[in-house]
Amino acid sequence: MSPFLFWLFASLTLIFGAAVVLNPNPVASALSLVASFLGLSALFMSLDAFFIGIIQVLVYAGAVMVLFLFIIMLLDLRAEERRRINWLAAAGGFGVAVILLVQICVVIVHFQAAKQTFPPLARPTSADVWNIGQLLFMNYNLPFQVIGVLVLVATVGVVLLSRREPR
Amino acid sequence: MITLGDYLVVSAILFTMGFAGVMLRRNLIVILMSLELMLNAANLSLVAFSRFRVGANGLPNYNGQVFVFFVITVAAAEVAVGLALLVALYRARQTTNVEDIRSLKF
Amino acid sequence: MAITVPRPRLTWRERWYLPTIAAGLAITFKHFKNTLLGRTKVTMEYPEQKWDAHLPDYYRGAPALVSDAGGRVRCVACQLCEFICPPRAIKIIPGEIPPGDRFAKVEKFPQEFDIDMIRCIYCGMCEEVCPEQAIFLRKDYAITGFTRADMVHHKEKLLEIGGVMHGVVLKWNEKK
Amino acid sequence: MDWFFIITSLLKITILLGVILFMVSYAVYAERRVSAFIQDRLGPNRVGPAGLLQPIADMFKLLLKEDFTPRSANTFYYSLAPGLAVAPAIITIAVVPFGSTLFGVPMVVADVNVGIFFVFAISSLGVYGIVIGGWASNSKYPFLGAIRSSAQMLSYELSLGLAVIPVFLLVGNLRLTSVVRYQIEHGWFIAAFVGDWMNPWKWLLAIPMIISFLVFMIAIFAETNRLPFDLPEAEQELAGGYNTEYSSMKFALYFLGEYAAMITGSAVVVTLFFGGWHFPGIPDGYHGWVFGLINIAVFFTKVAVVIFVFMWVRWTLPRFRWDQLMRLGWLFFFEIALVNIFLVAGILAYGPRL
Amino acid sequence: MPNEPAVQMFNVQIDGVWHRFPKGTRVIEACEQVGVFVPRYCYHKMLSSPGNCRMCLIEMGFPRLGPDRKPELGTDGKPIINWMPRPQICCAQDVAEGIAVRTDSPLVKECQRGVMEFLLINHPLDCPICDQAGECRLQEFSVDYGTSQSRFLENKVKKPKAVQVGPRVTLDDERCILCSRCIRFCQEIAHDDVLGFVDRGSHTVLTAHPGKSLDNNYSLNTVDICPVGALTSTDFRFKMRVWFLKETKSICTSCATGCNTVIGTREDVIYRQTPRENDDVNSCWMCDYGRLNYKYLEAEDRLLEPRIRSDGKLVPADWPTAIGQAALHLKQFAASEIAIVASGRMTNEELWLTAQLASSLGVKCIDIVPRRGRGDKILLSKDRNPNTNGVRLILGSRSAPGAKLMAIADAVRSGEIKALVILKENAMHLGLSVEELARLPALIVMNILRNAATEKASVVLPACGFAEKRGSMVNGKGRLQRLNRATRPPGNARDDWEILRDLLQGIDGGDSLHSIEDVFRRIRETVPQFAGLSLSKIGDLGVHILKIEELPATHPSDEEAIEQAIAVQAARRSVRSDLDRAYANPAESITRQAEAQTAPRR
Repeated sequence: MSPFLFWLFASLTLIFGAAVVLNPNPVASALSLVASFLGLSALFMSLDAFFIGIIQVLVYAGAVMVLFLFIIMLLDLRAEERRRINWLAAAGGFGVAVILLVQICVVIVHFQAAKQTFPPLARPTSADVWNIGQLLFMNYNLPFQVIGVLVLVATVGVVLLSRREPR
Repeated sequence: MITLGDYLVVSAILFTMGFAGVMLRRNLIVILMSLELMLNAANLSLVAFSRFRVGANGLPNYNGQVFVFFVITVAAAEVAVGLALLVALYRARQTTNVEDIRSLKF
Repeated sequence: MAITVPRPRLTWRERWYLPTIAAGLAITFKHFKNTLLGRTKVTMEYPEQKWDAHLPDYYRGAPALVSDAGGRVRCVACQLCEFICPPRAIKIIPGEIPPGDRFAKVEKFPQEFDIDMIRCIYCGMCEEVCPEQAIFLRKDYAITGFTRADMVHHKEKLLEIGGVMHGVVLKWNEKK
Repeated sequence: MDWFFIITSLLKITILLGVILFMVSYAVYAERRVSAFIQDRLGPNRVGPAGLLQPIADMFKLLLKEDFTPRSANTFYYSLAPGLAVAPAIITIAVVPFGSTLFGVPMVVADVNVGIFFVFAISSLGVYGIVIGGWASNSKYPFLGAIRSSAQMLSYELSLGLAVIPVFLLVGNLRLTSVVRYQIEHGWFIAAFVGDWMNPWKWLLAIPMIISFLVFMIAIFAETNRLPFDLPEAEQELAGGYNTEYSSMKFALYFLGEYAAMITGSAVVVTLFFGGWHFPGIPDGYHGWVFGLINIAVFFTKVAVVIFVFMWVRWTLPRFRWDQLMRLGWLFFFEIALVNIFLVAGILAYGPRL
Repeated sequence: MPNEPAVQMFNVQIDGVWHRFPKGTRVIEACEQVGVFVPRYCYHKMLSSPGNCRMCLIEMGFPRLGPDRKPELGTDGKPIINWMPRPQICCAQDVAEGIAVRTDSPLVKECQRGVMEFLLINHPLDCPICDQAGECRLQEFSVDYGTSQSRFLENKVKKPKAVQVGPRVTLDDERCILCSRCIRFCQEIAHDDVLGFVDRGSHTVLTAHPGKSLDNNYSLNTVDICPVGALTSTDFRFKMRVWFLKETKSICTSCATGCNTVIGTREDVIYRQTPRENDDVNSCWMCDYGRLNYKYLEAEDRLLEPRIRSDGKLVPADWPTAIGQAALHLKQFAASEIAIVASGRMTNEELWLTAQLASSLGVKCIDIVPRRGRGDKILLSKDRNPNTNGVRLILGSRSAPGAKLMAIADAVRSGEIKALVILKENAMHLGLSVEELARLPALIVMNILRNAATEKASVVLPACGFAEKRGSMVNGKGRLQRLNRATRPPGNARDDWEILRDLLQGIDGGDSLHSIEDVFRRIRETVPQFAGLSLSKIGDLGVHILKIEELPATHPSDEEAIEQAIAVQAARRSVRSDLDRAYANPAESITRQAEAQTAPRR
């Protein structure tokens, strides 16, 4: 992975990530999030996680964010009008976030492995789908099925929630 | 060369952004999006660690990626439920602003 | 009032729709094949081939002013067509025929006679109402122009389309 | 990464892009001719011999039209959207093998190991072009088209994904070149029994594979907004749908995107079910560059036939109603595709190695 | 004999029903009063009845008298009628006691059919080119009472066509049905006996007496009363078919008589003005001078946009700018430095707003331009301002309207007056030179036409003519009458009252008047004569509100001042504009119109 591409996609991810938070318009936020996810997917692929990268695009960009956009448009959410900003709360939230960032960074700095580069792989273009599948169905079979049940429950819940009250 | 730390820092910044979004934004749907940002920041760390731990067979440690797979699945379910809740809320209150939803607040 | 259209209840076999879809595809493919092989009679190649031979006698094309055998423009600017015209396409400015003229006893003639062919709906009311048998709907239908002004038929153009009409009542003759 | 790889890749990309754009413009022409023939008309036959220069004339016409932006539109997204509609459709073709090899170079731009996932992932981004365009126009009908489009694409992506799983159960790999290789060895998936007539398992396998093909094909119709699923741009209801407010080149881009998506869809169908560039009796490119070229020609011929089917269906079937469309997607194709997976899995589990 | 009724009443049976009518009623009028229409051509209620068209033939009868000279009663207790064997004309017959009339018997119908057939024998079938078509009695009765086919195969009699019997009237003898209405009008109403019949039988033609011409000021009334298209207005001839005309009821503003009129317009072009019957004002007539005095509304020199003076030049401006500029000018000067010259041609509403303007500015110097000409005994009044009495009522000045004008002119000349507001008048009527006007620091002109004074103005406000606005006027006899809007003003010109309202608001920012009805309501509160009225209550025929006899006689000194102002106008005649000429002398204006009609419209 060339450093140039890494920084390119990292900055893409971060800039659009910031845009998500800063944009007053929900549609613009959602689109920024899509762009951010695309960058993130590229970062995943730079870590030889092709399957995860593609799943990221397929699930997040292709489905989840379309759902977001759909809901935003359906509810006709407009740009946030300027309300009275509670400066104390805003400063507090921002402060907490900064403290969190500093804390994590301190941890990373003191983490020895963080200074090492990634070791090379034996076969760079390995079929990671097959490997993940192996692991998923062998080692993590139970959690996988639990997840399936969870998704089923979520589906039923969503159907129930979005049904209009019969009048 | 790019080190593990670089990925971790990117992940940390992304996580903090999501966190700040959750803290500062007042629109529920944007809060939900910021939440996704945080989850994905965690995913990035997981994948980075997975790639960092190369096993004896010369392959990455796929446990981390399996975990990311789970996270993505759960996140998709979470978004579906979250948005359904949001729509239900909007139907009841005609708003998605958290400041307007204060029935449990003194 | 709402009309409830009775819908037939379909059997489960019919509800597969696949046979009917296949039948539909077969029909369209048959048409495709026939046209491709030149077996079907296709649309007319319009500018080269024209309708003219097929137009019925009662076809209503562009309205036009006619002259009679004596060379007189039959319109006397009575403006009845202007009055009756549903889309108000006709505009007439009447004038007086000078005393020395061959047709001076008709007294009145259209100084300007414009039909806006963008407005004209080819209804034929002008022809119906005309007391002088001066305006007729001819068979011209390809009325084209590059500007809106082009599409306004002036008196000269109308007379050109109309030409000379034989067999009309000669009302303004000497007997009158 | 050596220079040879980069140069051949760039060459492949350029040529493929050119071919796709050429095919798009002539697909529009073909659409008009096919529709005309089906309706006993002639279609465009004035510009050039048999109207073959019509696409060029159309292009100039669209280029010279006034590029109009509604005053209340969201200008940035309004301009961005047509690009978003075209890009995914064209990017997708990168992973599709359009030939065997030519001078030892594999005729695929990027032979990634998650090939079909890539196709789905990128083509699922195509919905953004439509949704953003409809939303940014700030107009009633485009917006309705956008809403319909997003719901429709989400619904049919499921069937699309599930319908191809049988293919990969058989191949055991997501790589599209592997799919083609498997079909060369074991017969095309649409008719696996060809060449192995006496094997009852292959006959049994043909049933779920044909179902899989039908579901996939129908889902592609829905994904590319082709009739009978063109609800996002239903002229009679939505006055053109998401592209109502667009004109000139922006409109042309939408048009381009729609046809590029159709071509890509056809290419994927050909690759997954019709053996890609393979035709029985024709050896692949390792046996000489002539065969390599023939392979490419075979592939594009197959694509053209599938495109014809797209058009044929469009001018035959009427449009579905919105609720029918959604019910069909969720309550019919989704289940069929699921059951189909179990069928194939069962055959694989209890049958001999196929 | 006090018990006897003033007018003797007679019992008359019409179509089997008995009615009572006063003595002297003509049978045709009696029929009309009970709603039975008898067709007629020669009869006109304002004229004598010669009975020469025979269209009004009816069956008539008298009660059978018994030996005792009393009517014999039938079994139903009603008198038995002795019907005359031949039909009678009902226009020349006055009602008498016991007379009976049948208007729809088979005999009557047969007579009507016969008369129509005879009338149509020589009448050309040239309705398509006849201007009367659409309001032609011959056309109408031919449909109602005639037959649908002609049995006449012989050649029709040829007669002179397009004869100019007068400067404004064209005669087509072939169409004439010899009803003699026009002849009688000239004799009885206009007192100018110029028309008559010559030759006999089928060859009888109408003509002007040798050496005479139908050129009196009422000649166009003959066109109105001609039941067919024989007499047509040379001015209106071949211009527009009558069925296109939108008819707006209005009044003539050319003199103080205020004849009621109908203005015929199509697509904002006035094609003709015809009198409207009002027995209290103008009967059925109006003079040619007033009738044709509308063409200046379409003149070339109409003011079409507001203009303001900027860097010494008049430049076009939009309305708010022009009004703002005018208000600014007026606010700069002291009340004693401003003079307002209003017009006797303005409506009451406009005059009231002018008075408000004057009072809000504190202006005392305000008057109108007096305007006089030769009157006649018929309709034309000596006072050529249509609303002098309105000025009297609303401006409420002590002196007679117009008496102060010369004083204002002198004040302008001496420089006492620095701002002059001229409303709907030519400033040249003040007798000032163009240079003297140009010297004024502020000259605000609201007018219809461009003239020498508007070119020197600092603000020009284009206004509406009489046919383009609504409003009310008080005529010379004290009758309040209403103007209605027939056309839209050309260009950017605006309704006068709106201009004045905006100007008023620009000066004192006062309360808003949203419609002309609001203005009238305010007049109602301030002027006692208007009490209880509204624009709609005035009605089409007007309301008498002012007793002229009770007005104080004009003071001799005022009279002298007015005469002086008239003299100034007369002196200006060598330099006046066309419009002024039109108002100055009817005869001249009519000649001018006769010349103008050969020129193309617009």
